[in-house]
Amino acid sequence: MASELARSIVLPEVNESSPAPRRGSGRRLWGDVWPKVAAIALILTAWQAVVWSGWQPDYVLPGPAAVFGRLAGDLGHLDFYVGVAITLRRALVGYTIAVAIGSVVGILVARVTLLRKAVGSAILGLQSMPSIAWFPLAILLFQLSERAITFVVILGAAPAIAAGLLGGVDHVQPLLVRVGRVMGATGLRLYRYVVLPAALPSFVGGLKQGWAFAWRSLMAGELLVIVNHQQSLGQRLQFARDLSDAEQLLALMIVIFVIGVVIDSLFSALDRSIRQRWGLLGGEI
Amino acid sequence: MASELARSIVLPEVNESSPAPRRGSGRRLWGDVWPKVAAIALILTAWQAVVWSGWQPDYVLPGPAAVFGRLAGDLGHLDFYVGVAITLRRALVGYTIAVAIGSVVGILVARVTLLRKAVGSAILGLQSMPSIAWFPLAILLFQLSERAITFVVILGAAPAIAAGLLGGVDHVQPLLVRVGRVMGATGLRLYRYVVLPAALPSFVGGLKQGWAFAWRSLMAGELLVIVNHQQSLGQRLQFARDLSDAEQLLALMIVIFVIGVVIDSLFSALDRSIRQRWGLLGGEI
Amino acid sequence: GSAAAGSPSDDGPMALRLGYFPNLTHAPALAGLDKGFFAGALGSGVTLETHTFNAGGDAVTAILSNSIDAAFVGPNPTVNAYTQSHGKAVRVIAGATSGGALLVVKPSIKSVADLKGKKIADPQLGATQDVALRWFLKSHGFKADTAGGGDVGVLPQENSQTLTAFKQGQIDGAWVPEPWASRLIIEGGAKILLDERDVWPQGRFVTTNLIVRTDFLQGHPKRIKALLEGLYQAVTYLNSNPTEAQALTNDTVAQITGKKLASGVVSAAWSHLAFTIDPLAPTLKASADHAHSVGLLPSADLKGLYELGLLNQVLVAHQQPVVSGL
Amino acid sequence: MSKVLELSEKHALSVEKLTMAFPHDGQLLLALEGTTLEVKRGELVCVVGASGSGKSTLLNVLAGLDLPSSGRAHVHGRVALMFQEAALLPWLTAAGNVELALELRGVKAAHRRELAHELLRRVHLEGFEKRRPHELSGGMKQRVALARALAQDADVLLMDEPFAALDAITRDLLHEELERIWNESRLTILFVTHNAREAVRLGDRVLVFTSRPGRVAQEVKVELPRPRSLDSPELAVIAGRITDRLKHEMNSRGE
Amino acid sequence: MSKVLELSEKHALSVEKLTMAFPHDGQLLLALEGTTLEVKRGELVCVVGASGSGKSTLLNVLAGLDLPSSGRAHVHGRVALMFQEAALLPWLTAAGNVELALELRGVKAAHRRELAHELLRRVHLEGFEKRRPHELSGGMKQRVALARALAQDADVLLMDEPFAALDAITRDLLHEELERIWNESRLTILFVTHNAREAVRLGDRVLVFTSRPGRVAQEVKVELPRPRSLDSPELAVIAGRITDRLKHEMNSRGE
Ligand SMILES: Nc1ncnc2c1ncn2[C@@H]1O[C@H](COP(=O)(O)OP(=O)(O)OP(=O)(O)O)[C@@H](O)[C@H]1O
Ligand SMILES: Nc1ncnc2c1ncn2[C@@H]1O[C@H](COP(=O)(O)OP(=O)(O)OP(=O)(O)O)[C@@H](O)[C@H]1O
Ligand SMILES: [Mg+2]
Ligand SMILES: [Mg+2]
Repeated sequence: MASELARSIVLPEVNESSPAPRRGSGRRLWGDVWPKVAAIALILTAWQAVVWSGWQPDYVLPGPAAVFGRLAGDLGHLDFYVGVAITLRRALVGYTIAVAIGSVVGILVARVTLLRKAVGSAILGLQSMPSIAWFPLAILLFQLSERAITFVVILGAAPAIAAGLLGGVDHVQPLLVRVGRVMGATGLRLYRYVVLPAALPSFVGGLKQGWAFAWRSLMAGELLVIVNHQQSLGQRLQFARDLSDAEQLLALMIVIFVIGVVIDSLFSALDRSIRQRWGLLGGEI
Repeated sequence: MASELARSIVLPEVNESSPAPRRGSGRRLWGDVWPKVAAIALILTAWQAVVWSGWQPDYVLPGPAAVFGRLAGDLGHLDFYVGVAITLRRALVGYTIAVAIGSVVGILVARVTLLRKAVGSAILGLQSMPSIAWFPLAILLFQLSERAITFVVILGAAPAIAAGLLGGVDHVQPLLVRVGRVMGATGLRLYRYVVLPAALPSFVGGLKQGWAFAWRSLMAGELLVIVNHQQSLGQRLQFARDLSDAEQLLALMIVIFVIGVVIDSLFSALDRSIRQRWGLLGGEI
Repeated sequence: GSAAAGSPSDDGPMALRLGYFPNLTHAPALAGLDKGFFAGALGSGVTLETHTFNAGGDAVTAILSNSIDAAFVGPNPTVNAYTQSHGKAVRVIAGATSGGALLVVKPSIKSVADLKGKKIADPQLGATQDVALRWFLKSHGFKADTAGGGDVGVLPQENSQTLTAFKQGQIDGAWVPEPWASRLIIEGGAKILLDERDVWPQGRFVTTNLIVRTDFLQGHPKRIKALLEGLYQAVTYLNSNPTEAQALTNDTVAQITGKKLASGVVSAAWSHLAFTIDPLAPTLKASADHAHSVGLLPSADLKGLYELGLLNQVLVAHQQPVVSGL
Repeated sequence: MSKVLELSEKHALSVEKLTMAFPHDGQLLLALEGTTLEVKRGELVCVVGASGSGKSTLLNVLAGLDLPSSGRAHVHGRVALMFQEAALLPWLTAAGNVELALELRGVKAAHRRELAHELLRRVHLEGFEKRRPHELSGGMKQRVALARALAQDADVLLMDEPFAALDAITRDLLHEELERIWNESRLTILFVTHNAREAVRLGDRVLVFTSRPGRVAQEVKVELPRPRSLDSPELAVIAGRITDRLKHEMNSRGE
Repeated sequence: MSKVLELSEKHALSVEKLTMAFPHDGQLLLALEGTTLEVKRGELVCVVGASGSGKSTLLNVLAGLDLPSSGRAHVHGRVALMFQEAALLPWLTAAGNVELALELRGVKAAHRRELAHELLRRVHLEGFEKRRPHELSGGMKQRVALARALAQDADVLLMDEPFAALDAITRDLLHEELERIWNESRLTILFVTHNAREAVRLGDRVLVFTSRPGRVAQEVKVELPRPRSLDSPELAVIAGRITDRLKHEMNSRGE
């Protein structure tokens, strides 16, 4: 070690470790909740401050009070819930099918070299195709039916899901795959028992992105078929825009945002349980 | 081992390994290219077959010849290239800023527990907000300028990029983090030298999804600011749709698709180089 | 009516930001810009900045948020801009286009009575044509609910989609503006069941008018008057040179949208349109009332919407009859 | 085919002029060069060699995981490989890892749990069935990997430094256990270790590898009666000879 | 503070009634219970213990990576830890891994390359500087990890079975190298191993751990003159005593 590595002179430090404090579950919950509450309060305050500053007239940028008033008004109508329910149902149906298709395509492309070479790079091409480009095809194939909407949602979400899975499979540790092969797992069994579980974290990431794509495609797709007066969220959003109704638009944005947050918490729970299993939790970075 | 594990009687198998054949680089290239060519040929044939079947009149579903004729016509005009260049410039500018913002937000949310609790779940909420919802805000903040478009693009892409980074950081092997900590890396240095490199694969995945979001947001956002004589792709797409011009729409879809494939090949190269470094290549799954 | 005295800022160099759609129904705007009528009338002190829009909602958002000063828009966005801003933000200062909305149907539908049980498309729930269609159906004793049911199914959807759906036989007819009506006729083989002009007195109803921000109007009356002078010339030009005007309009639209309409479509559409600087205020009011009575929109008080003093000054200068608001 | 079958009566494993080159930086690194060896059915053969002499590479080729650059490697029957790293699947518990091997071997679901627990008991891990790999110590992981390899119930067992992370006592116990299992079945074992005494303790023969590129430098037949004791002087003598040879190899070729 | 400074003159490392419990399945598994030990500045102390007896847990706590359930662990000065797994960063080359440790220690860029190569030479890995971890053999990885730990140039070096994957000869060479480095600096080393002879070969003292929960069962002062030879009979005698004690521990507590 000699001279090159001569230790720099440091005053002795004391690294002292003492037991970690334990907290009650009530306090833990509060610890999870208050930052969110604070963030919301902060945003509302800022928003209100901008409104009060008179930067824009209130019909262009309405204040929180007006928007939440409007939202409360919306929430007071059964119609509104029916509309949200319609949208959510469409989202779930489209998303479920997209998950199925995306997974199968993802596995096939990952597994079959020929297929990967043939269509692997088409995935991002498909993903970057805006929903409206599919509208004419959707109508051609499914006429003016809900299925046209579902079609657009699937085309939006499935590539992201396939991409997530493909990325996960590509980054599986080769050692684990070798373990599987040595244990006699080949072909689909190798996938089922080793590759897919190992790719799960990335797949969940893809599912999350897929949801966002599905949802955004749906918001556009709901304008394809306006079947009835039970206004879906996408329609409402478009009408708010057509009517330049800033209050309504903001109220709807809040609804969409909240739905996104709720869905996120589902994915987060899934992700946490995976990380728990894999022993990726607790190591505070 | 005795009775429970008594080996099933199998005829002796012969696992024979012999040297892997080597191929010339010309043949390798061809091996990469022909599946794509075959896929394209297949799709064109199917398309042409559908058109010939007379399922739909040609003004609803034009054939490949008509569409490629139209595309060739478009490609013959300087205008077209100018438009594509404008769109690409906007995409790059918006995307670059989104990468910067998304990365910073991703790191902050990953690193600062308080921030994660406060806004972590807002990311999917933001991601699922359709671009059109941002239009009024974009106009408010930036008037009818290019910056309004950029704003919409950033809001589309940044959450996906942040989510990719966040997911990557969450799934870094704790052992590697511990190695970094033992070597004296704390705080930002731990991130710079250990966490971020380890999260790179997932980050690249996020970048890819972010690009798709950016691009789709751009296609919508380009309708915000329409500059005469300089038709961006988003505008062309909208006008093709407004005019029910199926030929033009399909030609544009091809252009968008090709751009997506080209961008994908950039990301794929990046991803391959990462996998190469990490030793994730070669282990045929 | 406070447009008499110009404020000092009304003389210096300035910019006027004008919005319009690349559309046949915006021909006065297109001609005014392309033939230089606006620029000529405004003089060299005013830079004319133009913005093209695709949707009325965006144009209104832009005008409400002070991103543009004036815009050619349809009656629907006009009412929205006025009511959303509690009657403050905008004023209608002139008309531009009248007519150009038709009910076209499959040839098998011979009379209004045949509409029973059919599916008719229109551009958008609560839009002018939607209101007109529902009003028309109601006055002919048909029931049409907003759920697409009733004696006649009303299906609001985008115009481009309507064309495809009609060609495929998914709908039986549509109440749409030009050039869609003519495209449905020429490309889709539809025939005219009703020209909306027939249901209005004197066959005129507002399709496009010119709105301006109230502040801008009060701050720059001279400029607005000049703009109106330009518009007057543009409308006169359109009416006196129809053939040339058709070609010009088609060309300008093509410059923006990248594709010319079939010339047959333009001339057919042209015959259903009329260009007039009269904003036809009563028809806008009537349409809003109809919307209220078919249960689509809350009743709106549009009393202060029109501000036609400057327009009338221009008309008087050209020895034309003056027009009136509400 | 008949020739192969005939061969297989005698040899469980045969390697002929095996060469393995890894490309790096434009050059080729020879991990194995012209390696030739044979293992008879039911034999327990140990391989010792310097670090980096290609032992793991040889096992990987034999397990069919890598293709050699040239030469041939035959294995007759089903192969199990215990990797140098424990290589447990992180999303499965200790028992789950073993059960997966059983499942892939075709053991009915009803038996798997019981069998897995029995195997874990044999490697002295009762009570740790439900733990996940990250909750196990280094030696425990390696023992789970051993249980998993045994669960495969293969004809040929390739073991890559299986007891490197174990203390002397546990290692002793597992030596006995492995010997017992090997005695009871007609299992063929190729056992890589860097511990000459362990090699002599277990092997019918010990193959000493040259330093990189790896080749069999010496073959030592161990004719001591079983069970042998790690501490017996006869064993120490043979082990000493092997160590000397290894030292000679490393000095002559440079490491 | 002055008391601590005073202490630090004598002790580089002190552990007092350390207890570490891991929750599992509603129960607590005690990995360490009431462990107490002290290591003087410049001392080289070896720890032997059964698999799963909490050795790695102890080192992790000492390195400040984990918080104990109760008790105290002091380390005076900067600590380096060589993990039981090689734990190389997979995206860096062998040299890159070492250079990172140098960089984080504050070594100027100009010197890093040279120093890293020198350190790799010391662990007998010249020529492998540019290889990435997946291109190295198990023993090579462990040697890179050693070089990286040395690169940290810490005051206290914690080593968790650092030579487990090495053949006897390479291990011998590295024993000498480690002894030399330790001699030349005032480095304090806590060396975990499962090899009693290695412990006696290197340690001033050898601490024998009880089986789980780990505690110091016996302290053996090794007073043989240095340099010692692994094969010397005196060493074998002491190692034998340690092994016996270990066996006793494991039998009495059950493992
Ligand atoms: N995937 C690879 N790419 C490049 N080189 C490799 C690869 N795998 C092994 N090598 C090289 O081959 C040589 C032999 O490696 P191998 O792992 O077989 O050694 P070993 O005998 O098992 O050593 P140890 O006892 O240290 O585990 C080493 O020099 C190593 O660097
Ligand atoms: N993160 C953890 N979660 C739960 N249990 C753990 C964890 N880490 C270690 N243990 C348990 O603590 C005990 C001691 O583990 P440790 O790794 O310290 O053993 P060790 O003495 O290093 O053993 P070896 O010689 O096998 O490496 C083991 O029973 C292990 O199962
Ligand atoms: Mg090896
Ligand atoms: Mg350990």
